[in-house]
Amino acid sequence: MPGTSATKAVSSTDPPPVAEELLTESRKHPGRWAGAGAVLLVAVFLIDSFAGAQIDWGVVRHYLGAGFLIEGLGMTLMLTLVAMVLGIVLGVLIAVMRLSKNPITSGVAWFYVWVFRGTPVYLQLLMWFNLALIFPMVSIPGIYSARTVDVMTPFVAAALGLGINQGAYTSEVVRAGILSVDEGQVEAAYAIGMGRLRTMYRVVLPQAMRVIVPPIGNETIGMLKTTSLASAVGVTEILLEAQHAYYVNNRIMELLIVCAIWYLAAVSVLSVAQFYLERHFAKGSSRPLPPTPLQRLRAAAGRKPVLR
Amino acid sequence: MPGTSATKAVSSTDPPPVAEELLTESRKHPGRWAGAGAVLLVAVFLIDSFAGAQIDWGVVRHYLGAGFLIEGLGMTLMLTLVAMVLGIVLGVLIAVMRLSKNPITSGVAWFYVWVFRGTPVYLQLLMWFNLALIFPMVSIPGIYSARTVDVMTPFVAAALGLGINQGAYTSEVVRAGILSVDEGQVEAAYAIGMGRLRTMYRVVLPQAMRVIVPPIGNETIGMLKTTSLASAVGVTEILLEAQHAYYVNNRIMELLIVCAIWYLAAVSVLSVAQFYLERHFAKGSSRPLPPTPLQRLRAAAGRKPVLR
Amino acid sequence: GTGGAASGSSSKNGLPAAVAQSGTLRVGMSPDFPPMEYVDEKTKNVVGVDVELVNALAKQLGVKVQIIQQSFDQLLNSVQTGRVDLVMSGLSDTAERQKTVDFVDYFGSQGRFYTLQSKAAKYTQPSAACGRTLAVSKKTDYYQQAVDFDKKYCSGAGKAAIKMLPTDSGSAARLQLEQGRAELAIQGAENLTYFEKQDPGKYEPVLSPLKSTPFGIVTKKGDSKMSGAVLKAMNALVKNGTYKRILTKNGMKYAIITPALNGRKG
Amino acid sequence: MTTSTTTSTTASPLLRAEAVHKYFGDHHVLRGIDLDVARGEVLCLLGPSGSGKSTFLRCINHLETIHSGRIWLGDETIGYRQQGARLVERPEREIVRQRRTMGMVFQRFNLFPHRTALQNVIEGPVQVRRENPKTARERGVRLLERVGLGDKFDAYPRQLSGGQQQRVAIARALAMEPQLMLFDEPTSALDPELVGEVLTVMKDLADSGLTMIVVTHEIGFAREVADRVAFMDGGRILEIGSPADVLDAPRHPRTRTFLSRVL
Amino acid sequence: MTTSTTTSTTASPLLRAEAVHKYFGDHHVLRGIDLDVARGEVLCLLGPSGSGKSTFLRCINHLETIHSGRIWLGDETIGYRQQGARLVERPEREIVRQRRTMGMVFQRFNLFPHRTALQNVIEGPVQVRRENPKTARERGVRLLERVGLGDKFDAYPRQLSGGQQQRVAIARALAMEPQLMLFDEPTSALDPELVGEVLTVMKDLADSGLTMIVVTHEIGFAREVADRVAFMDGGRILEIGSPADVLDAPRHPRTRTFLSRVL
Ligand SMILES: Nc1ncnc2c1ncn2[C@@H]1O[C@H](COP(=O)(O)OP(=O)(O)OP(=O)(O)O)[C@@H](O)[C@H]1O
Ligand SMILES: Nc1ncnc2c1ncn2[C@@H]1O[C@H](COP(=O)(O)OP(=O)(O)OP(=O)(O)O)[C@@H](O)[C@H]1O
Ligand SMILES: [Mg+2]
Ligand SMILES: [Mg+2]
Repeated sequence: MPGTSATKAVSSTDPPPVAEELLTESRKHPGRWAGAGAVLLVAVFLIDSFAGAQIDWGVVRHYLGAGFLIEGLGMTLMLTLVAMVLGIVLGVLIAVMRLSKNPITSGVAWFYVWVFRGTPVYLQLLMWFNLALIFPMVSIPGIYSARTVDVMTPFVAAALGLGINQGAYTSEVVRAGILSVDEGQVEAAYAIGMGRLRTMYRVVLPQAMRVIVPPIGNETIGMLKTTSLASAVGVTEILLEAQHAYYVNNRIMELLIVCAIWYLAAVSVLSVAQFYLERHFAKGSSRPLPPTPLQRLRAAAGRKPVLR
Repeated sequence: MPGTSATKAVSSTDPPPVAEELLTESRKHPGRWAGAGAVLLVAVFLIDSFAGAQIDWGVVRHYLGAGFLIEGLGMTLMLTLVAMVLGIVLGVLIAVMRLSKNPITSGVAWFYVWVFRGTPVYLQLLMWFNLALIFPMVSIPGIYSARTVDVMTPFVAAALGLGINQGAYTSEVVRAGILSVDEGQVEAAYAIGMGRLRTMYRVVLPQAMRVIVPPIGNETIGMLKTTSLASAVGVTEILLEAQHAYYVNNRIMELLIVCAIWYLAAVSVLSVAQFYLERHFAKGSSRPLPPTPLQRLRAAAGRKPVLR
Repeated sequence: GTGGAASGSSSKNGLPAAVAQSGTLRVGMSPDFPPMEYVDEKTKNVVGVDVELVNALAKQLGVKVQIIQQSFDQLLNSVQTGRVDLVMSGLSDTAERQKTVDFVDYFGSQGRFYTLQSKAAKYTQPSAACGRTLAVSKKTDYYQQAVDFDKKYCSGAGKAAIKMLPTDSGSAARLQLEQGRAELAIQGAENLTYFEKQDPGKYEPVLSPLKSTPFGIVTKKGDSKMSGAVLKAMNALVKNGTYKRILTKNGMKYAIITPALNGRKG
Repeated sequence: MTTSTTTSTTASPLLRAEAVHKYFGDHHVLRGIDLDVARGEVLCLLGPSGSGKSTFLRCINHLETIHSGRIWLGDETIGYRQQGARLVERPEREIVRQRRTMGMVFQRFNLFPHRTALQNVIEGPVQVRRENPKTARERGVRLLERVGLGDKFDAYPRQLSGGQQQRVAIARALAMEPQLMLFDEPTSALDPELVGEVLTVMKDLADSGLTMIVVTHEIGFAREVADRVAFMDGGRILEIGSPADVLDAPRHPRTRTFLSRVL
Repeated sequence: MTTSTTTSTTASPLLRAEAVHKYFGDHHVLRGIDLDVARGEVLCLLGPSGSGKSTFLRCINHLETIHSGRIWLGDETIGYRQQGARLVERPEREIVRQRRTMGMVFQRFNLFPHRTALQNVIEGPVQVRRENPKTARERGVRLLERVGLGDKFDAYPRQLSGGQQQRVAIARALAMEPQLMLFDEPTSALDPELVGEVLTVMKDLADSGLTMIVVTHEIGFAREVADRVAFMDGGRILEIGSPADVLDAPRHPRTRTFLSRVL
C-alpha cells in the first residue's frame, strides 16, 4: 500500500464514506461467565449451609416482627442521628480551629482530638454518665442548679459521649476535606471581599463536601453500630433488647441475626442517602457523575450506539 | 502627591533604597492571650476536679504498672496489627474490584461491602467463633481436615472477624483515594506500555496514599479500641484484663482510666507514625509539607526575617 | 427533684430522709441473669427472684420500688453517685469489693460445674476436670473460683491444667458447651435450675458444689442508715417466713442464709 | 483607542506604591516597588517568569503581606494603618472593605465550580454587599451580557470553555463595581483561538474608563490598549513609559532580550 | 531544516488510518479519518478546538476505542485484530505491547509527581521492558542530557518549570525507543518564554529522523519542521499537504478563517 501523494483538499460535503463492514467489537470476556458461575455456586452453597445450620430460622422469623426490637431500632436510629449531628457540628468547628494560624486555638483543637480519639468511647460514656463522681451538682450560678445525675439521663450521657467522641474523628475528615479545596478558591473569595468565615461556609465547605461525604457515610454507619455501647449506661437500643431476650431464651445467634437484618436495612437506607448526597455535592465537579439507578434503567431501555 | 512623569529607566544597581522606617507589623491579637488564659483556667479547674473526685488515684498508679494489663495491651496491639493488615489487603482488593468495569466483579465487591459494613462486628465475631454451628468440620479434601472449633481459636476468630469487617470500610477509603488520582496519570502509564495492574500499584496507589493515609489512621485508632469486642470470644486483651480485675475489686473507673492511659499512649505513637507516613507520601505533591517538630524546633532556634 | 441531702432526721422505718420522703426505693439491676433478674418478654418488666425479694423488702419498709436497668459495669457507680439507692443484681459479696461499697448478704449462691447430660458420667472426682476446657463467664466470681480449683486439684497437684475459656455471659458459656469447644462450664446452681426448666434433660451438674458465696444488696459505703434499714427489714422477712417461702418456691432452698452486713471475711 | 497615550494626570493618583518590599522566607521577591497609577489609566506589567509581577498584584489586594513600604489606594494605605512611626496591619473588617474596592481576575479563573455562571457573578453582591438578590440577578444578567455570555447563565464553570470561564470571572469582579481592576495573566491559560474573546472584553473595559493593572504577555494588547507599560525583573520595575517607548525603543538591555523572545 | 518538504516516501507507510470513525455516546467525533504517515515523516495536525485532534491521537494509541475502521502500524492493526469479517479487540497483553512502540507526550505533561525526573524516565524501561536498572539509569541520564536537563535528575516534577516538565515527559517517551511519537499540544500549557525550549527539543528529534505526529497551534514550528500539515475540523481532515501549500495557500475556506485567527 503506497503512500498518498501531494496536497489534496478533501471534500467536506456529507455523507462520509462510512465503511460499515469494518465495525469493531469490544473484547470478549469468557472469564466473566465462569466467574459468575463460581460466585453463584459459592452463594448457593453458603445459603444452603446457613439454612441447614443449627440456627432456627423460625425463631428468626418470629423475632423479626417483634415490637420491642423495632422500638430498640428506633432508639438506635434516634441516638445515631443526635450523636452524628453533634459530631459533625463539633467536627467542623474543631477542624477549622485546627487549621487556624493561632497556636492556642489550634493547640486546643489538637488536644481535643488527641484525648477523645485516644480513649475508649466506652470509658467516655461511663465518664459522662457518672459525671456526678466529679461534679455532684451542675449550676449556672443564680439561674439554675440541679443534681448532675438528674440532668445526665442515659440518653443525654450517650448522646454527649458518642457525639463528642465522633467530633474528634469527624474533625480529621473535615480537615482533610478543607485541605483538598484549591487555594485559588479562597483567594477568589477574598478578592470579592468575603471575610474568612463567609469564605469558609460559602466557598470552601461546600466544595470540601465532595471529599467529606464518603468517609462521613462510613462513620455514620459505624455510629449506628457503636450506639450499642450506650447499653452500658442503660439506653435500651436494639442490641440490648436482643440481649434481654437471649439471656432468657438462649437464642443468641438467632436474635443477633435478627439485629443484623435490621442493621442491614438501616445501612441500606443510609447508603442510598449517601449516594444522592454525593451526587448533590458533585454538582459542577469535573468528574462526571455516575448515573443514578433510575437513569441506568432508562439507558438500558433506550437504544444506544454500539460502543462499550 | 502628584503622579510621576513620563518614561524613566530605573537603575538596577544594588542596593535598593529600602525605607527601613516603614517596616510593617502584623496584626496584634490581644484575644489570643485572653483565650490562652481562659483555656489554662479551665484546664486547671478540670484537673483539680478530677484530682478531688471520688476516684482513687493511688489505685490508678498501682495498676498502671500491673503486668497483666501490659500483657493485655500487647494482645490488643497484636490483634490491631493483624486485623489492620488483613483489612488493608482486603480493602485494596475490594476497592479495585468495585471500580472494575466487569459487572460481576464490581457486584461481588459491592455485596461484600454491603454485608460486612452493614452488620454489627460483634455479630460477625460471634459468627466466626461459632462457625462450627454451621460448618462442624473444615477440610481441604484429601489433604487436611479438622474440627472447626479447633481451627477457630479465639485469636483466629477475632482477627478474621475484625479484619474482614475492616476490609469493607477500608475499601471505601481506598476507592475514594483511587478516584482522587488524576486520570492523566493512568493514561501516561498506559502510554509507556504499562498494563492495568502495574499502573495500579506503581502509579495510582502510591499517589492515592496521600488521600488514604489520614482516614486509615482514623480507622487504625478505631480498631485499637474495637479490639475490645474480641473479649466476647475470649481474647484477653487489655479491657478484658481490666474487667477481670474490676469484677473482683469494683475499681471500675480506676481501671478504665488506666486502660485509657495505655490507649492514649498507643494512639500517640500511632499518630506520630501517621504524621511521618503522610509526609512520606506527600513527597513531590504540590502542597508544601508541614515542618516536622524537629524542623520546627530548629527554625525557632535560628534567626529568621521578620515575617509572620 | 430532691431537697437537702441532709440525712439527719430519720423516719419510722429507719430509711434516709430523702428515700422516706419520696416513698420510692430506686433499685439498680442488670437484667442479664435469669432466674435472679431478667426481662419478661411479654410484659417487658424486670422479673426474677431478686425482684420478688426486693418487693417484699420494700413492702416491709413501707415504700414503693422503682427498678432501674443498667449494665453490670455501671451498677456500682450508680450507687456511688446516688443515681440509685441500692443495687440488687446477684452481686457476690467479696472482701475486695467491701473496700468500696457495703453489702447486706441475703442469698447463698453455689457455683456448679455442669456438662451435657450425655457426657456427665465421666466426671466422678475433681481430677476428672483436669486438662479439660472450661467455659466460664468472666463477669462472675466463678472465674476466680475456677482458678483456685485448678490450683488445688490440677496444675497445683501436678496434673494437666484446666483450659479456661472466658466468655462474656453464662449463656455464651453454654453455647461453647453445645459446639464442643468447651467440655465443662460453671454456672450458679440457680441458673442450672432455670436451664432445667427450659431444656429438660439436656444438662447435668457434676462434681461437688464450689464454695458458697453470698450475694449481697449493695449500699453506698458508710451509709449506715441505709444498710441498717435494709438489714433490719431483711431480718424481719426471715422472721415472718417470707424469705424462706420465696426461695423455696423457686427451688433454691440451698441458698437460705442469715442476713448480715459485710458477712464475707477474708 | 484610549483617551491618552501619555501618562498620568491632573489630580492625585488612584494607586501609589512606595518602596514596597516583600520576602518569602529569605527570598527577597519585591525589592522596592514605586509606582503611581492615575484614575482611568491602563497599566500593563510585563516581565519574565518569577520577576514578582503576581506577587506585586497580590500585595495590592493584600492577599500577601508586605515587609516594608506603603501602598495607597486613594487616601488610605492598604492593609496597614500608620500609627505614629509604625505600620500596623488593619483588622480583618477593614481589609475586607478595602478589597471590595478592587476587582481581581486570576490566570486560572478560580470560578466557584459548584455555582453556575450567574451565581458566581451575584455571589459578591448578595453575600458581601447585601444587595437584594433580585436586583443583583438583574445586574448579573446585564454583566454577563456585557461580556458576551447572554446565553450561559445556568452553565456550571466546567461546562464552559476557558475563554468563557475567564469572561465570567471578569463579570464576577465587575459585579462589585471596583475602582481598580487587577488582571493577572488573564489569557495565558487559554487556547490561542480563545484569547481574542477575553482581550476584546478587556479592551471594552479600558475604553469605558476603568482603571486597570494588567499583567500580560500579549504585546499586541499592551501596545493597543495600555496608557503605560512597565517592565519588571528581579523584583524591580526596570523601565516604565508609553507603549511606544518601552515596547519599540526599550532602554534597558534586559527589556530588549525579553521582548525579542516573546515577540 | 528537514530533509524533504514534499510528502511521503518509497516504501509502505509506518502508520495508516483507514476510515476511522469514533462516537462519544451520540456524538460523532471522528467522521472517517484516512491518513498515511511515512517512516521518518513529521506530520503537524492543526484545527480548531473540538475538531477531534486529541481523540484521533488517542485512538492511534488505543487509549480510546474506535467504532469502525482500521489503524495500521506497520503490518499490524492497532487495538483490534481482523478475524474473518470481524474486527475484535485484542487482549490487554497485545495492546500493551503495541503501545510500547509508540511514545506519547500530553498537553499537561502528566509526569508522575511522586517520582523524580530520572525515575520518571526509567520507569518504563525498568518496569515494562525489564531493563537492568543500572543500564536504564545510564540511558536515562543520557536522555535527560539530550533534552537539556543534565542537572535536574533528582528534582521532583513540581520543582520544575513547565518547560522543564515537558522536556522530562519527552525523555520519558523516548526512553521506550518508540517508532512513532505522538505529541498533543505539547507547548500550549507553557508560558510564552518557555515554549521555545520544548520546540527546540522537538526540532532536534525531527532532525534525527523520528516519525512524529504533532498536534500544535505553533504555526511557526509547523512551517519550519513539518513534512506535511493536515487541517482537521468537525472530525474530518479537510486539507493535507506541504506546509507551504496548507499554511500559505489554503484551499479550504475553513482553513483560511482558522489561520487568520491564530496567526
Ligand atoms: N507562596 C510563596 N512562597 C514562596 N515563594 C514564592 C511564593 N509565591 C511566589 N514565590 C516566589 O516569588 C517569586 C516571584 O513569584 P511571582 O509569582 O510573583 O512571579 P511572576 O512574575 O508572577 O511569574 P510568572 O510569570 O511565572 O507568574 C518566584 O521566585 C516565586 O518562586
Ligand atoms: N471522554 C469524552 N466523552 C465525551 N465527549 C468527549 C470526550 N472527549 C472528547 N469529547 C468530545 O469530542 C470532541 C473532540 O474532542 P477533542 O479533545 O478530540 O478535540 P481537540 O481537537 O483535541 O480540541 P482541543 O484543541 O480543545 O484539545 C469534543 O466535542 C469533545 O467535547
Ligand atoms: Mg504570575
Ligand atoms: Mg485536544
